[in-house]
Amino acid sequence: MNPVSDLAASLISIGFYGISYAMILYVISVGLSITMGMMGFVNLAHGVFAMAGGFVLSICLARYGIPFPLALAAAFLSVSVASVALERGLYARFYGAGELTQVLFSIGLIYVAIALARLEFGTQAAPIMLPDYLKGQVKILGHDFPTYRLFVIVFGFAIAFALWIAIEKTRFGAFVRAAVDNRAMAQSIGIDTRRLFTLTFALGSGMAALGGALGADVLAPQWNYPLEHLVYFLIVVSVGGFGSLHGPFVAALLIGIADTLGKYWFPEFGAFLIYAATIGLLLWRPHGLFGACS
Amino acid sequence: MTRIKAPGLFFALAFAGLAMFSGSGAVSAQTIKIGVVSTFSGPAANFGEYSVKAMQLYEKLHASELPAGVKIELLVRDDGGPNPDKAKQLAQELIVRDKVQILAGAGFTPNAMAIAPLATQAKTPFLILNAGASVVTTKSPYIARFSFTMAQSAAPLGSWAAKKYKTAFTLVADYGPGVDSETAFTSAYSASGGTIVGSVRVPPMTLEYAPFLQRVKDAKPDVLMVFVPAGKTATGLMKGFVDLGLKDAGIKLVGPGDIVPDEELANMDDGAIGVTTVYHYSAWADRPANKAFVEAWQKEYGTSTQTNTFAVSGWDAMDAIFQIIKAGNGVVDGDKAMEVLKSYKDANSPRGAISIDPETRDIVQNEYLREVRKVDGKLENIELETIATALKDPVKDQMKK
Amino acid sequence: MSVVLETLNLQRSFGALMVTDNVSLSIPVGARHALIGPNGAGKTTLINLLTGVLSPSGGSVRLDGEDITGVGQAARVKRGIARTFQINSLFRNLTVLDTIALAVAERSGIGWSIWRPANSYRSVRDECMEILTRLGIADEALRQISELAYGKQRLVEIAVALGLRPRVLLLDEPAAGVPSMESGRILEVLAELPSDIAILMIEHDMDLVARFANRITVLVAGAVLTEGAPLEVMADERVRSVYLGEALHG
Amino acid sequence: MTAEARSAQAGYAGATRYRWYEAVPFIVAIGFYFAMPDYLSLGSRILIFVLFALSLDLVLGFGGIVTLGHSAFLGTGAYVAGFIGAYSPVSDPIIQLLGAVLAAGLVGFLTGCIILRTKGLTVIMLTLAFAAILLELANKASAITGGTDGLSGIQVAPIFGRFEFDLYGQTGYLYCLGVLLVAWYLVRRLVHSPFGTSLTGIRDNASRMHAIGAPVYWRLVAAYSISAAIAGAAGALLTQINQLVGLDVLGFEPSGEVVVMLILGGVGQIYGAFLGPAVFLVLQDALAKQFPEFWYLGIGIGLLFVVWYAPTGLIGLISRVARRWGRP
Repeated sequence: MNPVSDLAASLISIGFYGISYAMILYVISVGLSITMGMMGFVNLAHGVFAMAGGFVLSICLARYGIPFPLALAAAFLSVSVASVALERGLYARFYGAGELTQVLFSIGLIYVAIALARLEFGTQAAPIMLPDYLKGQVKILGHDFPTYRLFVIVFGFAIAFALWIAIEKTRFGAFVRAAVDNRAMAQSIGIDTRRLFTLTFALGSGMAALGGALGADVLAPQWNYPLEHLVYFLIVVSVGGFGSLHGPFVAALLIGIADTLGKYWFPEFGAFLIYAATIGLLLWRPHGLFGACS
Repeated sequence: MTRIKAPGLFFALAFAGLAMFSGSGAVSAQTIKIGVVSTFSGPAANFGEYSVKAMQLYEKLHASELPAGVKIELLVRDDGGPNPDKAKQLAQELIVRDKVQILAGAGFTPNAMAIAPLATQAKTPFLILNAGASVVTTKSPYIARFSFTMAQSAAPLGSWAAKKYKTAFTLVADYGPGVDSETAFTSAYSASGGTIVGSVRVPPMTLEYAPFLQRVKDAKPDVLMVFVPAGKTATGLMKGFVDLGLKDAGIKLVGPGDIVPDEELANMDDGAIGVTTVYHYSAWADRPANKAFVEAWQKEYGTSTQTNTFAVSGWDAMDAIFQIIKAGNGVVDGDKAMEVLKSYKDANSPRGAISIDPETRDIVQNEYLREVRKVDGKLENIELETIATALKDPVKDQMKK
Repeated sequence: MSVVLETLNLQRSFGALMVTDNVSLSIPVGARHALIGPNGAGKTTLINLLTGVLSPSGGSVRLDGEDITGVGQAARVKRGIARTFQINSLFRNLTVLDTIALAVAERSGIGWSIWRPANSYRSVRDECMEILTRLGIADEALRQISELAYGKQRLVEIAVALGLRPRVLLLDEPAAGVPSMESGRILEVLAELPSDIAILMIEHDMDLVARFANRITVLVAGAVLTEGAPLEVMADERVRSVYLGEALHG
Repeated sequence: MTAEARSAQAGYAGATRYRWYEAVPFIVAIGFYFAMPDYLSLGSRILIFVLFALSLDLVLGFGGIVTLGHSAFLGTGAYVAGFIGAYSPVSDPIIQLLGAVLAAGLVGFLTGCIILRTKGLTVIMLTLAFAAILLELANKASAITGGTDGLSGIQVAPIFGRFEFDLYGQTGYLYCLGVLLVAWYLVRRLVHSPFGTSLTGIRDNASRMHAIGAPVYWRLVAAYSISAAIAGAAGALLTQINQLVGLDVLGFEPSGEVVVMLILGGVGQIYGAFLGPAVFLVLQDALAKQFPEFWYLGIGIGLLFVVWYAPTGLIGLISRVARRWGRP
């Protein structure tokens, strides 16, 4: 027995879990970061979309036996489409409203959503039946890793890359960046911000749904989901700096790994570490790691 | 000048609106009112839902046994979770406004503690349907418990585990029930010659157990005792247990029955197979009384729903309430009702023979060793043996000594 | 004339961008000094450095010959430096009177009073009304800021600064966005200010500058291009080219 | 809101004299005591949340600080009053109350010094984080706080040695009303003072307040500490009425709900803090009874309705309606 290699094995294992947890947080939160940054909308109800994604995945898998990749896509698409209706019908009205109104509005939305979720799905968490090819373990360099967690990590990085391409290299992305930087300016140079907002909102909600579905195996879809995990999403967004694209990625990795390692080494401090770290980080950089410092 | 006149009007309306909600009206003297304060919303909504369903089912099936003309009215109130102030307010209103003769409920210990002084002041019998901290029954002479105490399952589990496994690790949620079961397990396990090689307390709402389970894996115990809240947290733990290879490493997962609730098994995956628990009830127990109970339940609420501990608590409590009503011939007097409760016995409860300890007013019941197995493609809690018969609350027993 | 406010080699950079580049200014008592320059020349940054909103990367600020570079914003106000904002920066939900009273109250040290009702401070109210009368907007005292015409809001901006009884007044484009008819009114107001107040004004309108200032500093790309009497500066070729370019852009 | 209405409230040109409608909440509360003796428990809960919302109004409504962690102070007050009642021989409710007020004020001062260095969303996150840390602390220190089982065995003597807390909650109700009356008077004086006016100025335009030389940071810290102290009083009342403290007082729920209640009622107008909790809790009580399992739906739709039709809260709605009727 070699204590050093034992420790290394433990750390690799923990780090792996930390990263996969981080990817779930990232995919859910990145949409919130963009909508908050661009529209300045304090959307506390972001978790509703993540929950919806999880439920859609669960229904697709359990009730209709739809293959897993299609079910993921269905979660993204259905929630995106539904969110367009919400954005046009409800959110758009509160773009100019103050922070407080937006807080109240989104809390109202959370209440309605969790009540509906409870009526439809009951009080228990929805079961997620993963396909066999995502179950079990994969051996890499002598370590066993759970296949699904590996999938989550790969998927998360792929999403991050795809988003980076979409925002940095496309015309749509250029518009989004312009609108995040300066909404009035974007409008004055002829960008249809109304449509841009709707599209971005749909993308952001769709990402949340995708993250909710991807993470459903860990953060089980249950009716009180939007309130239960709200704080974590907010932490990722605020530490990352809202309006930023890579901010949430780095913040999620930081929080995912720090949280996991912290719990491994100092389990007695429970949830302290993550909050203390958040306070420390925000005092050091009040606008988050990648937030606009104005 | 603008005068803001209407606020006053609105206040008046708001408070006047209250009056409309107060009209429960006069009822015939022969209606026995039972107030249930439990949890029907929030993460623990199962607590109240199952108990009340069982109480209603019992009432429906046994209505003919009541003295002629006597009816039962259940007044159900939601405390929303561990909210002692809310629970107290609801109980107080049930007592002073609705004039309930019997109180039942309390999913959470703090809620039970908040209601206890009211039960004493109003001399209203208060039947505990879930809260499991030992101390609860000492808070009022009008309390009788129909659920369980944490130590009732954890202590026999410890003694049993010590006989089969040399070293143990405990992992519990860092809140009352978790700490109670850790304490009871640890002392019973050590007393029977086992060695605890490590323990960790985790935040109650933990979903990702990898870091904690890695610690367990590092310590290489023979057996891991866990207590975490039922539902997705327990599911998450078992997933992690398999994913991190603890199961393959030959570590045995045991715990109080709360970690594999009957109603949640359908949502758990095969990782739960082999989990061994000690509990006072299983929906799959083959006692005739239980089979009848489950059959009646599924006939009423559908075959997709399971009976569980909350249901059996509600069922037995309703049986006791019927005895109180029958003994008083339709009249409920607090002190007399307590006498009935203290001598309450039922050899034929779905969970086996139970009684109320006249001294502590705590439940006396059997504890069963169970294992999660797959039967016809579904997970079930299969009772293997009765490892404790007519067990009193071990904590109170110890305090006496 | 004794110097009240001066800067020595003042520098400020944002990253690699030098927005204030070795600026040395000296404002004597009673000065009517204008600071001009094209957009982005760093004029507002300079005011922010003088008032302590920003801290300089190098150099120093002196008041009455004393180094105040490290002194905070509030303390500088206490020592007599007041400013107005280029874009109206008022309290939308307060009345004109309250807006000015806030300044007067801070100056007279009652801002911490938490027990006596604000309206019982007669002297504060009287002083506010006196300032408003001087600026000719006493009629508007009880109206909410958000209901006021833009030009009047500019006057309130100045009134707030006057409420601080400044010795040095920094005006950031006091007539910006005001139609030329009304800007005359603002100029009148400025002309009536006590002569012992030193005024540094940022302004684009060369007409206004010519009527107001007895000394002009031209700032380009953060650095002082030239400084001198109005006629002298306006005759300067470099200034003309800068302004011609600006005019073409604008 | 028109200029007249605004100036009638506070400020240097404002009127500080009392208007008849300001007495309405208290008249209603006293009327309630006599008219609905069976509902005093709900009534006390409403009064306590009014007090809590009033404390929040000071920072959120007047100071413009958005917080989702105000339960930190409710909880501190509740636990400190509980500690005094459970572990010291002092069972006098007034002393317990004062102890809670001081402790919560102190915690407010210490955390405020840190939190108020930042702005906007960061403030929200920091308040959340501090409340979460206090909750963890209370959970970990279960030896003295009782953890999730709650802190019990709290001795509360009769008020002034004469009025005992009774089953019907009469004493408790009047006691809460008395404390609320005192707090309301304090807050009203504060809001009408130069300090209060400067808070409004900071809320509307902090950089302007800097420019007129106001010590913005310290003003906010002071307001935050006072608010925390009042929230602590609400916590102490909760403890004394229940003679038990549950961990939930430090949870996210009271923080979130009190914000909802206040915005529902209307921020920055004192009386919104009276109306919001009353409506919210009465609705909750009624809906939870009709549909014990789904009152969230009702509350949610109610909130959306208010946001949609009454963005300035119910008080704003009422004054709009009043104006329309007042000037046909």
